[in-house]
Amino acid sequence: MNFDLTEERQMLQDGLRRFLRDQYTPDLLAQIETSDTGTSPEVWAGLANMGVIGALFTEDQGGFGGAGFDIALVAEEMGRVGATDPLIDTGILGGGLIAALGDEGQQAMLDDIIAGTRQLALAHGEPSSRYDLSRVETTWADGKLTGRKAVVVNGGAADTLIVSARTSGDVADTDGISLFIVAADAPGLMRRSYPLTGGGHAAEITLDNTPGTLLGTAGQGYAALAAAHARATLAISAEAVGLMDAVRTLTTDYLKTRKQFGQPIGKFQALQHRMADVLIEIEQARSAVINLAGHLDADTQTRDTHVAATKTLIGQVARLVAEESIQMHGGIGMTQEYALGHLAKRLLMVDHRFGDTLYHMDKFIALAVA
Amino acid sequence: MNFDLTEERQMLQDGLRRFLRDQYTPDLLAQIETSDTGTSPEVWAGLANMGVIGALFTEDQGGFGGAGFDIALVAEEMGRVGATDPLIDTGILGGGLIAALGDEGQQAMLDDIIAGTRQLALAHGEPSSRYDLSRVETTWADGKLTGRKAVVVNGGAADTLIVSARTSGDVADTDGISLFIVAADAPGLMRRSYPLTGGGHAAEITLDNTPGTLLGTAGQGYAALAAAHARATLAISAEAVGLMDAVRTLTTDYLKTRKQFGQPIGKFQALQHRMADVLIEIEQARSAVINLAGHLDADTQTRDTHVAATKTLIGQVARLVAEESIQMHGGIGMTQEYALGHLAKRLLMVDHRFGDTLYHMDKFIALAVA
Amino acid sequence: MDLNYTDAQIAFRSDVRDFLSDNLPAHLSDKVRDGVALTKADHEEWHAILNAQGWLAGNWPVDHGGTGWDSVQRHIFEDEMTKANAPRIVPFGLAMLGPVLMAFGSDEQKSYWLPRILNGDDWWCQGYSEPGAGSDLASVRTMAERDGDDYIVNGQKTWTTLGQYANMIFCLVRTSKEGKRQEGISFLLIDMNSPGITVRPIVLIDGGAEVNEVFFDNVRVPVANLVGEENKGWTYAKYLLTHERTNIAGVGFASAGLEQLKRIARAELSGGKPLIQHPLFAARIAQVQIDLMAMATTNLRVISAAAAGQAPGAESSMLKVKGTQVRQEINALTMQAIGPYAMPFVSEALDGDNDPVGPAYAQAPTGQYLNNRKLSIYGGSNEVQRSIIAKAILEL
Amino acid sequence: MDLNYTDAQIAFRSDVRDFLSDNLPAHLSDKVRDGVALTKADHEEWHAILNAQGWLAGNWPVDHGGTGWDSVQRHIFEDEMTKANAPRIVPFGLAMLGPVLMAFGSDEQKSYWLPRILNGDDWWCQGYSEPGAGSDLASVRTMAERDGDDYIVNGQKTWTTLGQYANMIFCLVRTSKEGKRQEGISFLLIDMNSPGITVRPIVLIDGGAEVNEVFFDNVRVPVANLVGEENKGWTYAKYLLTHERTNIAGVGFASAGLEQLKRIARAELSGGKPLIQHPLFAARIAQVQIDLMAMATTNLRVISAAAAGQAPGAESSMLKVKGTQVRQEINALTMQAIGPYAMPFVSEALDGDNDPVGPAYAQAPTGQYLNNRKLSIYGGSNEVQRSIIAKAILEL
Repeated sequence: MNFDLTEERQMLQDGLRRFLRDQYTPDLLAQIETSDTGTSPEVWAGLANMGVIGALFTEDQGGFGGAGFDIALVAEEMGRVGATDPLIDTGILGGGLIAALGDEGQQAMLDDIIAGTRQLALAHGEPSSRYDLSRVETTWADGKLTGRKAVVVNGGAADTLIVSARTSGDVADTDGISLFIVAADAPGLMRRSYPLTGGGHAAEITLDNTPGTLLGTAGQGYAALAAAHARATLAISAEAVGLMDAVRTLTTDYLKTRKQFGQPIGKFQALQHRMADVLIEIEQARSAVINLAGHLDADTQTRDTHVAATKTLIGQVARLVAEESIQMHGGIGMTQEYALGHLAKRLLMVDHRFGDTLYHMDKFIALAVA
Repeated sequence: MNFDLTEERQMLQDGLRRFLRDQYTPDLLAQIETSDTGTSPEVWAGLANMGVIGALFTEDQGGFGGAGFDIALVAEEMGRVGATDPLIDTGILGGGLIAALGDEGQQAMLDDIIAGTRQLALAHGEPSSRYDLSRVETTWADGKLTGRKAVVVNGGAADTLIVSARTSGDVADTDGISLFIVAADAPGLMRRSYPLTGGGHAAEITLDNTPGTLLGTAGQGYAALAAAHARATLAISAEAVGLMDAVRTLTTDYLKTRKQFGQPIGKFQALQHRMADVLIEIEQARSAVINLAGHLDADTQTRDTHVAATKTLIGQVARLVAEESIQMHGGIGMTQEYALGHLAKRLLMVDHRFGDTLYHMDKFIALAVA
Repeated sequence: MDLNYTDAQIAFRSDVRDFLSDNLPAHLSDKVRDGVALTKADHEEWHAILNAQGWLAGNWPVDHGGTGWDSVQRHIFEDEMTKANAPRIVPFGLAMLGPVLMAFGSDEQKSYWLPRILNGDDWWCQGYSEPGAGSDLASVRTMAERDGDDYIVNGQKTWTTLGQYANMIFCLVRTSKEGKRQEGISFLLIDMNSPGITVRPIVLIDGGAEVNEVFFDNVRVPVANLVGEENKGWTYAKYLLTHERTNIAGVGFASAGLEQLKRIARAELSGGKPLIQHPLFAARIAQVQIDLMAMATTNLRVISAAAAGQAPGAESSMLKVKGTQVRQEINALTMQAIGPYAMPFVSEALDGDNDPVGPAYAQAPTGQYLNNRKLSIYGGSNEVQRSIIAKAILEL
Repeated sequence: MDLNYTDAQIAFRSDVRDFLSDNLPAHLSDKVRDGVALTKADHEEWHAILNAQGWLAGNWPVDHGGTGWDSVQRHIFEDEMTKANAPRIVPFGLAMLGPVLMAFGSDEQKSYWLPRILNGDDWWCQGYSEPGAGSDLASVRTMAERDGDDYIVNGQKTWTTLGQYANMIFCLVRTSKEGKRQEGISFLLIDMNSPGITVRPIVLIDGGAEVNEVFFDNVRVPVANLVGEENKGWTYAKYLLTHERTNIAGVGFASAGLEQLKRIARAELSGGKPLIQHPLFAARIAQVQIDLMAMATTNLRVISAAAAGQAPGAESSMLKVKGTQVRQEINALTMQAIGPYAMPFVSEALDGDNDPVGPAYAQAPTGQYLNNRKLSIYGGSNEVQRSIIAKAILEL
């Protein structure tokens, strides 16, 4: 048992933290917010150069890591600055599925991904699927895809999409889901891209007899989707912990400097005790992320139990941290201009990807309680 | 719309409050605790003399009240001193069922009840029925009852029992439940009486070919049981509000007098704010009791919606008030000798009669959400 | 004890309901229901309709053109308004300034300003808060120095709601630095078109700009615009705050929000079934509904006491805290209900200028959740309310 | 980062498990599982078994007869002990006094008292708390005045756990009123059979009497029983408190409690189905289980840091608060699980002298819930812990 970082990971963390701190200035955040993609190409190139995208892949896949603790480390640092770069979408979901299922030709894409020259998105969720991983209505017939995909994060900027479709079975069956590689400029594909609360962009995607290439075995896509979502859940959970740390630091600093009724408001015991509770819950969240990172490659039942436990706790703590921090800041915490707003919104939106507290509580009950 | 007491009720409240304050001395409580019944015959006689038992019945039934607000008023005052007298069991459940269903001969018992000379108990719950009102396994054959009844409050002291039995239908059907009047010394009836956490006594009752007289129409007992339980739920909820007031007062007084680190602990802002939250919730509980009292005679759906809402809230606030009060008292709050213990325990046990927060939350969802 | 309304009250409710059904334009109630932002013209249209009926000034006496309603009637009126998704009455002139002028204004001020408020000739805004003051309102630093028949005003106000629409602002200004901080404050009416006034919008975390900073740079204000006596403004300010506190619980808003939440939870599917049937989500709805049922009665208890002439005390602090908790929980649940569609931020859709992403009902909840974090911050933060409760009721 | 135990640690766990399976008497583990009170003889029996194995003093070095285990081994040992429902090791001599004597006692004191602790010759209790002091331990008022080769002790201690079984007590006493309050305190070992000592049980709200008041009326104590230097006792007391804080999270207790809760929730029926299938109750179990999973890892992080030689800081305050919350929630859920049978109070059933009312598993939960309210009060209340966190970590 050892909770220290290896030397390599420590170096990656130090370098990445320094890089992000230098890059993610208020100016950059403002610039990103009004950009077309909600991200910065320069930062992306920098991340690729540092090997950060590669850290999400194993050596076999052409990367330098790929373990749960690599993903967690990278994502937590991204969260710490409120970064909006699509590491999850291009790296973990898109790249991860290609690495897991792709044939030799398809695997070749990984080099571009790791080099930062190819953007991906997973077009899986649909307007009425909510968080259900197996609910797919998009159809596949005569080599063509038809259907609608909802809130596809990075869907507007991606040049390559992984699209899920139902090739057999009932609407919510786990069997019968197939994955396809689709070029973003393929015929019949329409995208409406829009900004997201908390940063980044997503797209509504319509497919109308759009050609795609099968990725993996037909009808057998679910297991790989579930594994990719487990990894993505780890990433977003670790990102949330980074965001929590940043929000907490901002709040504690504010409590020390802001004076009211003649003293720093951090001297008021009611606020002290509430901040202590916030801190305790952040430590809980951090431990939950460690649990998931350490069990990412365990058997499916163990992995999914930790996915459910971790994401439930993250969603709960995210709300607590965001709400308490805004409340303790008072009016200034309500303004767009102040740094807190972006971080708090990004933290709140974590509960709206890869299943919310309700969804994962249900999963946990089924896996570990009853 | 009017939230003031009528003059008659104001007088009853004043008199009852004075009487109970004089009677319920620490000595009396200590004496009751070691008594065989967990109650005081002298207080009971006094309550009867004051017309307090009569206030639970309408004029038609030989009483002087019987409305929701009469029940709430009396029960709240009882709660305020942590009284253990079986007003709910003898008056509302036992007496109430006889008043609702009894023939002329059976109704004659009401005079004794109101005069305080007859003790009743409702033997309805069974070892595996938990809070389900329709789950009855006790049988009735050849004029004789056979079965087991669990945690029958006042069951040891009662001279008359109302016993439920299934005369038709499936184990949990609402149809097919019949009620019987059974003498406590009837053949085949065995009682094991024991003290309760928070005061009073209950009994495990075994019936083995025990004779009983039918009360009301055979198989049609459920509606009257449900109505009696609605009234009993109002009573125990109002009692809980009285207990909350008493616990709150004790705690605020303690916070003002107890000094630590050089000042009264009530000056610590963290405790002030938590006590403010406690107070807010007590006011919520008080309003919930008013809601139920005002809708006790409404249509069944409305009545039951308020039963469910009120008892859910009462259970939640009871736990908050009890736990926060013990915590703020520290060590002294853990001791049997100090007045808080009895009140807090009685308050906590409210969630274990007539359905707990889980049971009533379910009911409320079915009645008012879905 | 009687939870029933009197026959007269029931008849009144029926009148209000009929009026709303006949006179509330659908293009306004649709916007309110879906959380679409109202324009200045929308507000003015609705005020004019109410004024024509004589129902615009629910808390004004009849001789000033008000309704003369008691607190129960006002409650019934507000209740029906929210249920019908009517726009709320903009409070600055009607609920805030009006009562102060009636109590402390000169006859000239009353006869000039009060009719203009009813007729919508002026849009008022409130100049109370200043940067860095937070809940400590008495720390007014905006200065007003006497110069002949004018005051010269210098300083800054902030959190000025809908100041971008206003042509008039009522301000707390410092006219003396002597004595206690509360003693040198005056209550001044200022024309927003005066030279030297700059209004700068503050964008909030929901992307909206409903509040503003207002800067005063040597602004000349006629002494005739002083309300009451110089240096007595704190008294008037406190009087205003008390009046502002009616409907502090926001029961109507909460009820309307709960209805919208249930509507969405019936439409959204989770695992193929309506979300409202999900046991854990249903339990969270049930919890807030149960809390709201109790709070509504606490609110009626306070209103009923007010109708009987009792002044509301620290009870309003309790209603503020609980009301905030209930409304914010409804906001949080509604945001949760819309699932992934809580993420898109399409501000144009909320202005009605663009197609929505996802269902129409999914456009507003995230912004409303974020915006309503303010409920527990402004008007005396919930922390300040808890301290008031501890002091005034618990005597700690 | 590696969540796995080393091979050596896995082998150690297996040894512990085998030992417990072979040597833990069923009559003891049954009592622990069902929450039946252990007698003095029960404790002594179990201590003797562990001592024979050489495993009684998990936190003592080998040269004093201890195991020399590191913090991970101690954690594994405690974890297996709780899972097996073994009686906890009575901490007063082993976990509290022992380390103080080793660090600050004279050679005579070490060679006399330490073996007696291992052999069970003495039953120690702790004389720290005094009436009215609460979490303010330095306000010691029990006086020890020097008289020749003795101290004369007068005063009172309270909350003395299992003092009724003890023949020895270690006490904080005041030997000087000079200087700061912390400076005049000494650490004294006192024979409970000395003339002038009276022990009075304090009955707690669960009906049990595990704590006591201890009165000292001119009690003579040989100066030889002074540990370390006179007036330096506060240093030793703080040292002891640090050592007492291992296993502060109570992960093992929580895990055992969660298992018992699930066992009961599978047996209890609600609406004809096992209570554990009730969605709202299952969600409450899930919540506490999720909290416990995270806390167990936080605990391991602290233990692992300790094994690497880092001193635990305010992290133990976080573990104290969260550990308390988790255990108290499990207690509350267990009490809720048993339904109406939470009400009977049959103390004889808990002593094994009477038939239980209702199922056997329903006898203990109400008492345990009540008794464990103490968890957030003693050992520095959770309020004190939050203040420590705010100061030490948040630097507020």
